[in-house]
Formats: sequence, C-alpha cells, structure tokens
Amino acid sequence: MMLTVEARHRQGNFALDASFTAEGGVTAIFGRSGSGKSTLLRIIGGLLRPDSGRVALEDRLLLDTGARVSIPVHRRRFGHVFQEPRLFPHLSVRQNLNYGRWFAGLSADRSEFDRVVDLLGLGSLVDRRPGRLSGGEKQRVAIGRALLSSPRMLLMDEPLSALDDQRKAEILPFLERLRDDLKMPILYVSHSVPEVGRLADRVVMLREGRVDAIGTPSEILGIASVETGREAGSVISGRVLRRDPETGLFGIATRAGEVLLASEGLAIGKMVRLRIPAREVLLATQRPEGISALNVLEGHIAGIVPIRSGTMDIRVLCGGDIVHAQITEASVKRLSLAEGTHVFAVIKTVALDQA
Amino acid sequence: MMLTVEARHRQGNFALDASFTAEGGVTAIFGRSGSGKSTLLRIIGGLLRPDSGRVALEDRLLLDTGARVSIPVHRRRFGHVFQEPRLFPHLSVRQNLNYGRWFAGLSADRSEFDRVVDLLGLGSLVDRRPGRLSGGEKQRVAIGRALLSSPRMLLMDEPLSALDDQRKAEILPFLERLRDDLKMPILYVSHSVPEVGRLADRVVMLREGRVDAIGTPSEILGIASVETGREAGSVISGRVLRRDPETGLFGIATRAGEVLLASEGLAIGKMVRLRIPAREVLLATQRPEGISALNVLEGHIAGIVPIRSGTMDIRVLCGGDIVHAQITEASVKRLSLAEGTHVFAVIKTVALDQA
Amino acid sequence: MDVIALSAEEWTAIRLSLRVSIVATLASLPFGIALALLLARGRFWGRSVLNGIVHLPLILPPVVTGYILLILFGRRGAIGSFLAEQLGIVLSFRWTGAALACAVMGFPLMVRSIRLSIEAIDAKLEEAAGTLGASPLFVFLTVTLPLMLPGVIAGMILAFAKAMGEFGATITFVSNIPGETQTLSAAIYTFTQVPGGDAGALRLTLVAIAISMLALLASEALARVIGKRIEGE
Amino acid sequence: MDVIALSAEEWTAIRLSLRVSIVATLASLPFGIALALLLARGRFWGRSVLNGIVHLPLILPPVVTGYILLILFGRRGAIGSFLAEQLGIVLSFRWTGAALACAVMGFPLMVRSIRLSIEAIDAKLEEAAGTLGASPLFVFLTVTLPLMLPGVIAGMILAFAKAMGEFGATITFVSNIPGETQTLSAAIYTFTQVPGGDAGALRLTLVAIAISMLALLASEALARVIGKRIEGE
Amino acid sequence: VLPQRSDAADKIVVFAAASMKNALDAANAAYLKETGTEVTSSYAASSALAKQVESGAPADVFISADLDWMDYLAKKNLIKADSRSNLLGNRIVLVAAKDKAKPVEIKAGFDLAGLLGDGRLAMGSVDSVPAGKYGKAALEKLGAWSSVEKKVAGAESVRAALALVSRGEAPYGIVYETDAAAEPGVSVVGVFPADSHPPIIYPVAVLADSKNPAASAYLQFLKSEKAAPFFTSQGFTILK
Ligand SMILES: Nc1ncnc2c1ncn2[C@@H]1O[C@H](COP(=O)(O)OP(=O)(O)OP(=O)(O)O)[C@@H](O)[C@H]1O
Ligand SMILES: Nc1ncnc2c1ncn2[C@@H]1O[C@H](COP(=O)(O)OP(=O)(O)OP(=O)(O)O)[C@@H](O)[C@H]1O
Ligand code: MOO
Ligand SMILES: [Mg+2]
Ligand SMILES: [Mg+2]
Repeated sequence: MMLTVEARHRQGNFALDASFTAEGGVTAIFGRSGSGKSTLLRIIGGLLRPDSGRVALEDRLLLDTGARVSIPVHRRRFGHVFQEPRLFPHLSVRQNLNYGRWFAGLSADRSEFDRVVDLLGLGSLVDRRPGRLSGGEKQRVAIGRALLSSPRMLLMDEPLSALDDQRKAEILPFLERLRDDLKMPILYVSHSVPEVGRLADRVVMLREGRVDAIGTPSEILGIASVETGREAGSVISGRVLRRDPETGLFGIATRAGEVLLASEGLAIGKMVRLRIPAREVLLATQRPEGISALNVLEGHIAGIVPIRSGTMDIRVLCGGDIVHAQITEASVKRLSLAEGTHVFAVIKTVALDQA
Repeated sequence: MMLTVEARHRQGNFALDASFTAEGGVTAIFGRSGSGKSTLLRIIGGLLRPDSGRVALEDRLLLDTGARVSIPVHRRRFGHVFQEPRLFPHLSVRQNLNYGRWFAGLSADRSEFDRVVDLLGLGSLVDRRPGRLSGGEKQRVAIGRALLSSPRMLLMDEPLSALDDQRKAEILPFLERLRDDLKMPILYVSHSVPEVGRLADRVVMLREGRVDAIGTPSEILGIASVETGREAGSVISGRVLRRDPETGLFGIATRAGEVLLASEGLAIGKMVRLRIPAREVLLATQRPEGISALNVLEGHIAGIVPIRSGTMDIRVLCGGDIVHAQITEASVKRLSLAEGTHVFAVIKTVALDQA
Repeated sequence: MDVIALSAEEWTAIRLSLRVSIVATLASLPFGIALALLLARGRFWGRSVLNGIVHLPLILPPVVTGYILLILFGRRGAIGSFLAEQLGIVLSFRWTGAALACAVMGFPLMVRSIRLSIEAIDAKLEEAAGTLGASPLFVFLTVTLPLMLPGVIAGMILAFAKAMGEFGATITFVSNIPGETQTLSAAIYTFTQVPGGDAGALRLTLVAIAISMLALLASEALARVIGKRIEGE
Repeated sequence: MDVIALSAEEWTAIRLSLRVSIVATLASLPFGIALALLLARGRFWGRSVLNGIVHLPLILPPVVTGYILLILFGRRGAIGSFLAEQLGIVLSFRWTGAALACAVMGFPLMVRSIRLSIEAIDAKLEEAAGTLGASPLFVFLTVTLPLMLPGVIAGMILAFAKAMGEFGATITFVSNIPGETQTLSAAIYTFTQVPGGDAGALRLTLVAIAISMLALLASEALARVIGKRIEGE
Repeated sequence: VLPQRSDAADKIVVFAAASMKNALDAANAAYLKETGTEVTSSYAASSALAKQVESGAPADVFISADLDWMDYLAKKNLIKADSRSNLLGNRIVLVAAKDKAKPVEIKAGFDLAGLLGDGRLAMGSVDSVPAGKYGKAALEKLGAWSSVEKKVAGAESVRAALALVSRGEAPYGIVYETDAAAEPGVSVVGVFPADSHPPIIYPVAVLADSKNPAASAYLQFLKSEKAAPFFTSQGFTILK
C-alpha cells in the first residue's frame, strides 16, 4: 500500500513543506521537537487541512486541496495514537477500548479485544475511568483503542515514550506482526533510535518542517547526525539459516557473512533485519582470538567521516552490506586505518538487535 | 540534605507502602508503569495526603500524619515537573516560565531566565500561548517553569521522555550542575536507564507500590533485571588524571585501572562517574592486540548469573570495582569462563558515558 | 396545619404547574441544545443577532413578552393561526400556551448554560473520536453530549425553576383560567391581588418552594453522579 | 422618526435603568463568585439548602420576591433597619433598592453560570500553581479566576439582561417613582397598562433591546478575546 | 375540561379584574348552587384581559376595573353594546398605619404634603393602576397634587400600596375602600369626597364573540339582589 503525502501548511511562524511516499510497512518520522512531526500526522489523518496538499493511500485520494477533495477523518479510518492520551473521561477503560469497534462493523471479535488487553497489561483496569489511571496506563489504553478500531493504517505519535522497557519489548513485536502479517502501513513518530531501527522500513527525517532526508534506517540512522546522536547504527538483513542445537543461537546468512543472533522463535528461512549500533562495533586489524564476541565480519573500509571532536564514523563494506563503526580518532591513528584497509568488525552477539 | 520518606496509601486496588531515605544528589525512582512512582512524588510534593506517612527534608518536618503536621504545597517549594505539562493555558510561555519567580522573591534575576530559556530552546516561543506549542515544546516549558521557581528540591516525573536525544544531551548536564553546584536534591522518575545511570546517585526501585530495591545505580542497574532490561550496566567512579594532548582523550584513574574517555571540558582532579553498559563489554582471555578499543581492564570473574535464555551476566572484579558484562552462554562455554577466571574486559572508548 | 390544607383548585394549579414546567423544559431542550451548539460552534453571519433574539425574553418585561406571544401565537396571530389551521395545534388559552410562554422565558437561561458547557469541552476528544471512525453525529452523541451534560442539567434546572416562577408572560398570553392556564405562580399572584390573600399566597409559595427544592436536589444528585463518573480529568 | 423621539422622563428612565443594571451586576459579582465557589467546591452541611436559597428568586413570582425584600430590607425590616441605622444605607424608595431587587433576581443566573465554569476547571492546573509557590489565594487570583472568566462573563450578561427586564420585584419593593426607581421596564409596563400605550411601549422596548444588544455584543467580543487567548488547550 | 369557545354552552368564562377575586368567587359559587352552571373566572390586570379578548379569548363576560379598557373593547365592537352596564362602584380613602392613625379631614387645600413630611405617599401607579388614576384626579381637584407629586410612590397594585403603608414604608396611602377594610395593619383616616374624582366604576359586558346563551342570565344574576351581599361585604357599592 503506497502512501503519497504532499503538504504545505503555515501555522504561526512555522511552515511545513513536506512530501514523501512510503510503500507499506513502517515509516518512521524522525526529527527534533517542533520539527512538524505531529502536524504532518494531523494532516495525513485528516484532522488538519493544509493550506495546500495531497494525500493518497494506494489509489484512494484522501485529500487534494486543488481538486477540493477531502475525505473526512472518520472515513479515513486511520488509527491515530496522539502524543497525549486523549481518553474519553466519561467512559470506562473498556468503553474507551471498544469505542472504535462500534464502527469497525463485524470485527466485534472478543478474542481480539482480549489479546490487546493482554498485550497492553490492561486486564485489571478495564472497569476504571481514565481519571484514575497512571500516565503510562493512559497511554497504553490509547494505543489499545487505536489498535482495536480496525484501522486501515496506524498513525502513532511517540506511542511508547511513557512506557518502561519491558512493556516496550512486549509491544514492539506486536507492532511488527501488524506490519508483517496484516501489511498495515504504520507512520511512527519517535525519538528512540532503537525503536525506529527495529520497526522502520523507512525513515523520514524532518527538520524545521522540511524533509531533510529519507531512506532506509541504515541509510539515515547510519549517518551519525546531530539528530540521531549516539544511537547511530546500521541495519542489515539476512535469512535465518540454522539454529545451533547446543547454544540455541540462530545463524543468519547476511551478505557480510554469517552472523549469530540470540533470539526466540525465529523460523528457519525467514528474512530478518538486524540493527548494529555503530558505537558497539569494534574494529581489529587481525582476527581477534579468545574473545567473547561471536560475530566477526571481514571487510574493507569504505569511508571515514569525523562525527564530533575525537570520534570518527567508519563505514566498513562487508560482502555487500555497510556496517558502521564509531571509534575514537586515537584508535584510527593507532591502527593506521584508512580507506581500503582490511579490517574485522567485531560485534557482540548480545549487542545485536533484531530490527 | 537528607530526605526521609515513609508513606502508606491506598487508592482503588492499588496500595503504596514505600519508605526510603535519600541524601542529597539525584535519586532515581524506577519502576514499571503503574508501580506508584507518580503517586509517591505527589505525596512528597504535598499534593496527596497519604493515609499515613512521614516526609522530612533535613530537619524540616513536612508531613507527619501521626503528629498532624502537613506543610502545604506552596510552602514546600518543591519544583514539580509533572508527567503531563500542565501549563497555564491563559498565560503566555513567558508568563508560565515566570509564574514561580513571583514567589521566589529576589531571584528576579533576568540572566537566570535567559539561561533557562536558552538551555531549553524556548527563545522563539516565549510570546506564544501553550495551546500553540508542540508536545515536546510544552514539556520543555514545564521543565523551565519548575527550574525557575527557585525550588528547594526538584520532583521530576519523566521530564525528558518527550524530547529528542540532542535536547536531552543538552539538558542533562544542566541537571548535573544543579545536583553538583547547588547541591539541590532531585527525585527523578524515568524509564531510561542511560539517563538514570548518568544522573542518579541512588536508585529506588518500586514494584507494585513497594520498594523492591534501593542502592547505587551500579548496584541496581547492574542487576540485569526484568525492569532494566537490556540497558543494564555498571557505574564506576574515578578522578580525572590527565589529558592526552595529542588525542584529546582524558585519562581517568579508577580502581580498575586507567580508563580513557572522550569528553569535553573535564577539569583535572575532578571526580567523575562512568557508566559502562554491560552489553557493550567484551571479555577476552588474553590481552587483545590490534583492536580499536582503547580500554582494557584486567580482573577476575566474581560471579556468573544467567539473565535470560542464552545470555549471562558476568561480574568482573577489576581492582575494586565491579564491571558487568553481558555475553552469550555460547561464549562463556567457548572461553571456559568460570568464577575466578582471569579475564580482560574490553570497553570501547566511545561506549563509555560520563554518568 | 390548616395553612397547608390545599383546596381542589389549588391542587389543580399545582398539577398544572408541574405539567407546564416539565413540558416546557423538555420540549425546549432539543432547541436549546441546537441553539447552544450553533452559538458556541457556528461561525455564520447573524450569529450575534440570533444570540440577541435568544436573550430577548430576559431583557423584556415579561408582560411585553406575553403580548408578543399573544400577537404571534394567538388565535389570530401569524404563527398561531398557521399552527391551528395546518397542524391543529392551538396554543392560545391552553396549558400548551402556558408551556410555550414558560419555555420562551426560560430559554435564554437554558441556552447560556448549555453553551458554556459546550465551550468548555476539549475539542481534542472529539478529534480522537473521529479518528476512531465516529461520524460527526456519532461524535456528538457519544462524546460532546455526555461531556456537556453538566451544562444541560444546569440549563434544565434553571428553565424548570423559571417555569415554576414565571407568570407575567403566561398570564398575559394565555390568561389565568383555573384548570387550564392558572399555574401555581399565577394563583399566587392572584392571591397577592386581593385583601386577605396573604395566607393563601404564603401557602402556595411554600408548595412552589418545596417542589423546586426537590427538583434542585434531584438535579444536584444527578450532577454529582455524572461528576463522579468523569472526575479526575 | 417620531416614534424614537424620547421624552425627558424617558431619558431619565433609561439612564436610571442603566445605572441600576450596571450597579446590580457589578455589586452582586463578588457575592456571585463567592457563592459559586462555595457551591462548586465546598463540602459542607447545608450546601443544598444554600443552593436552594440562591435559586429562590427564580422560583418565586417576582411580586413575592418583592414582598420578601420589603419585609427584610424595608425601613422597618430586620436588615433594612440595621442598614439604615448602623450604616446609613437606605434602600426603600431609592434606586439602590431597585438595584438590590435586580441583583437578587439575577443572582441565581449569575451563580449558576459561574459555578458551571468553576466546575469545568482542571484542578491539575491549580495543583501545578501550588507547587510553584502560589498560596491558595494567589492560585485563585492567577489561575482559577482567569479560567472561570467565560462563566463570569456569561453570568454578568445574564444578570445585566435580567436587570434590564426585571420590574415585578422592583416595583413591589421600591415602587415606581420617576427619576428614582422608575426603570425602563417599569416605564414599558406602565405604557402597556393604558389603552393606546402600545406605541410608547414599543418605543421603549426598542430602546431596551438596543441597549441589551450592545451589552451582549460587547460581552461576546470580550469572550472571544479571552477564548482566543486560551484556545487550543 | 378544556374551555372550548363557549358555544359549548353550560360553562361560563368570566375575565375579571384581579381585585374582584374574593367577591366574584363567592358570587360564582352561589350561582353554581342556584343554576348548576359553572363559572370559571380568569383574574388578571384589566389591560391584559382586554388585549386577550381582542385576540380572541374564549371568554363570555368581561368585568373591567375601570371604564377605559371597557371603552377600548367597545370601540372595537368586541362587546355586546346592549349588555354593558356599570356593575359596581368603589371609594378611595386615605390610610395610615394602624399605630400612627389620626383622622384627616380631606377637603380642598388640605395639607397632605405637610402630613407626609419627608415620607412618601403610597398609591397605585398614577399612570397604569386605576386606583392611582383616581387618586391623582382627586388630589388635583383638591389642589394637593402639585405639592405631593414628587412624593408619590406608585405601586404596581393597590395591594402593594397597602403593603407599603402597613409595613411603615410610607406614612400614608391612597387605596380603595374595599382593600383598606380587609387590611388589619392600616386604618382609614379619611375618605375622598365622591365628587373629587371621576366615578369609580367596574363596568361589565357580554363579549361580542360569546355564543353562550347563559351569559346574559349570569349578568342578570350579578346585578340581582342575590349577588349584592357578596359585593357589599367586600366594600363595593352597588350601582343601579
Ligand atoms: N485516582 C486514582 N484512583 C485509583 N487508582 C489510581 C488513581 N491514580 C492512579 N491509580 C493507580 O495507582 C497506581 C499507581 O499510579 P501511579 O500514577 O503512581 O503510577 P506510575 O508509577 O507513575 O506509572 P506510570 O509510569 O504509568 O506513570 C496505578 O496502578 C494506578 O492505576
Ligand atoms: N496551533 C499552533 N499555532 C501555531 N504554531 C503551532 C501550533 N501548533 C504547533 N505549532 C508549531 O508548529 C511547529 C510544529 O509543531 P509539531 O507539533 O508538529 O511539532 P513536533 O515535531 O510534533 O514536536 P514534538 O516532538 O515536540 O511533539 C512547532 O514549532 C510548534 O511550535
Ligand atoms: O573502539 Mo574505540 O571507540 O576506538 O575504543
Ligand atoms: Mg509532536
Ligand atoms: Mg506516573
């Protein structure tokens, strides 16, 4: 499902002028506070009519200010998780969760409800009013409410920012399943590089209302830019090859060679994406021995870029994938690293995230 | 300044029963969504009168339900940053920021205002109303408002969760300065292990309304518990020894040996704390050569604990400090690691955070 | 307690007043909500004029309002004759006319209260409902309406109380016919106009107070229940 | 435009009405706010009774309210004699008495509006103000009061409009003395009581409408300005 | 029970000035007993009643508190001219609060202003209330008006004026004798000479639109000896 967005809008001193297309999967919207992320989501969701613009999902035109087309919000059926919970204060948690299901027609499938309640840990809260929930609990209800409205697409504005890591770790696989199984397009605003690296097929980087960069997570997040800060990294993909019966680790065949990954329930033959944080990659000029890191990828240095004083971003071309490594300038000098140097990228297995 | 807290309170099905003492500096309150963090802060701040309890700051009794003492909120003068911004909608950003200054007496120091506005990037927003701000902008105004009220203590409920990494990186040093220079006690609720590791002198872990654990960040966050997830790590402290004129790196003398750190503006002789994420520590049975990592600490394994299937937490006693490393079970076997094994902990310089 | 022994005629007036007040309140409610919405949310030319017209019954002496009603809705009035001929609805000198007069007199109070509540609603919640698939009508019924309930209740109680106390417009429009248009207030007024009527006036006044207090208490209880449900945020 | 040529007496009535209505509205405002706060936030025994008493002028026929005022605030009344002797404030047959009557009649409308606005305020904002060091009084002045402004304005406009239209209680309490207590409404009423007075009544009615419309427009504009300032959230 | 346009016969609808309630209620009760015909009375201000008749009120008989409003209807041919008659008369009197009552001789040039001092003279509103109009006429005739004009407190009704006197708000008041008689808080201190003001008359007539054959019989009853006591006991005078 192809989403096409073009929007120009002025509010106060702020001018939004953004256009991008996104094909299925998760598109992360990344950018500093005030860069226009929420505004863009509001336009796509039909809550804000831009001064001029065009929004289309697949062959369905949702907005065209030129042609005076504008499908109203409720007919777009985009599940919108707002930056603040926006729960209905007069309805119980259960009624809040069920609100969108009224309009979703036959999806009145109780098991779906139970599954979402379970996923979000809302079991003991369903009979409460929103006024009596904690901040994170509210946010979870808001996520559940959007998920249960059988949306055609999800617009999520920093949905997980108020949640603890464990809860995030439970919700993310669910979003991945939506992305993969239901092929539901998701626009995902986040400040968290690990989240984005894990979920996103594509990153749209906004800066002061304009699209600054657009590309795959590894392209965008690999650039150790001001925006991504220290969480820069690479994303490479590969196919699950085997599972070592003894260690339980999965071997993933990537273009850079085989990589071992600790994970649960990966199906042999499935495609997976791995996020490698650049700061966690060591470079060695000879194959290291007697070391705990299980993954050692061989390659050549394709580029060296200084990021901030004393720190360099090294692009290592391994097979056909680029692996970014952040190392100190001191190390670059000491090891005499230069473009073309033959190196080993050392990556701890535990450092690898399934993205 | 010693804060003593004892509180028992019941709201709905939830029962809080927490007590702890905290001496100066930053006390992080850590715990899953719904564990009672905000409730605890409300009690300390004087917004909620617990069923029974006692709160004292230094020798000043703020609340004692037994003795029927309860200093009202506005006389406690605890800057409270709430989980949601709670800005005054009828006042401009400037008026919101200045609100607390009215009561702070002579602190009507303009430079202070300018400094906070600058720090939080609010310069272009001061004449706007809160209704026209983005989510992150609101949160920043709320932080500024609390900072400018000349508080005796700060109670911060997930203050940075809506902010991008760069902004966080700008605000954190400011909070550190408050902690160090003004010796202002700060209670800091957060789900972010790096934030807590960096700021906190002490972590109070809440679980279902009870204090589950309390201790230094390295004690609490080193335990790779369910709550901290993958962000577990160690915190070690040392004194700034020297600055390498060539590489610009600082040498920090720790009990585990000298450690190199890339940082800016560290004063020689100053004490600093370093956070070492456990997942970023490699272990080697022989001193690695030709490798980019500049920090290699020698020690003995003091303990091995499985964390989750296939992953182990290894405690390495280096000098007198404990460094945690998370490695795969496979590596443990392959390198025949056991208690007492002589190992090298390999830590990339860029992986080190000043905490 | 002779004072409280009520004559059959007085009972009739009480029943009539209740009927008139309740009908006036309920019948004007949909219009009150519609107008409050229009005034709170509408952006159209003539909004101020409409607002002014709604307030007229408050501004004018009740007698004048009564005369205007008589001229418009009387048997020979422009609207009255149309209603009578086309719809068979006769208002003049009927209790229905009394209800109309009370409704008109209470209307500005009702509209203002409801409007105030609408203006206090956070439009973000309505947006959220829209994103969940609710059409504007549904959003109104499931979000706006429940959230404006405090104002609706306040408006209804004001209108009801006003209807119980109103007699100037009523007596001018539909006269003071026992059993048909003589409401409690009109009966009280009549008592005040004759020598020795004070005791009668006092007795009926106490009855009027008792009824309205009950209505007030009921409305407060209702508002509390709703408030408790919403509470917090 | 002969109809609109007003006599000197009529001008006097207009000026008086304005004075009475404005004074009634402003003088009752602090009490209205205090009572609205008490009713909205207070949890005390007798709250319902107090609420009932505030609503009484709405429930009772204005003539009855006028009599009650006469009994309480008249020269020999319990409160009236105290005011006259201790404070030198004489209300009977004075425009101040008319203002009192108008204030009393408009009071339930004012209190309800303000109360509704108070109940719509998010208490979390008041909490936040407290944490910044503001004492309860300061919180009230800087947060609560500004946020309840829409209700205060609505309440004032209702009270003002009511004061412009009120005459039953006024004439009963302070009579109909040209230049002292004969308000516009009373003058209109007088016209309606004489055969052929219709033209005069119409003329003054138009004046009353014009004044109130101006007040309404001003209040709407004010409310818009405030609304724009708050807007969003 | 709905009062149909009174061609539905047996029930008679009377529109009467509010001040007649006591007397008329008693008379109507007697009429019901005697004839079995029920009479429903609607009491309001004569002005309102007249306007209602004008707009088609379902009334059979109108009793006005003054001639003006009856004339108003007569001019518009809304009453049966031949049925019109003057039913009752009344007198206006000067009253004072009971404890302060001293007889006053009411004659040309009497010093009412002096009696009032800085007090007010309570009376029906001189423009709108009939008793007020009569009182003003009398004072003019007696030469007292110009000196008391500024002291007049015009009440909304005679009853309200009485209340002002009995409550001590005003030292003196001008009211109907009928009302003064029934108010224990006041004493009559003087009676205005009948020739000092236009005759106080309560005219009665059958309305032009009335199709109720019983209406004229009812009028006859009101004028009969049988009804007279109900009126005289309230202080009205019977006009022949
Ligand atoms: N007004 C209330 N009435 C009843 N229960 C409440 C109320 N407010 C909060 N709770 C419950 O109390 C518990 C603690 O809430 P609290 O807000 O302190 O959690 P928290 O640790 O701050 O969570 P979060 O990280 O989600 O903000 C939660 O289980 C919550 O559901
Ligand atoms: N109603 C408004 N009127 C004027 N300007 C506004 C309004 N709402 C937002 N803005 C401005 O528009 C810009 C974009 O806002 P937006 O909410 O889209 O930012 P954002 O990227 O979502 O930021 P955050 O991460 O802080 O939520 C900001 O500079 C903000 O100040
Ligand atoms: O691998 Mo490093 O960051 O140069 O020590
Ligand atoms: Mg946003
Ligand atoms: Mg919380």
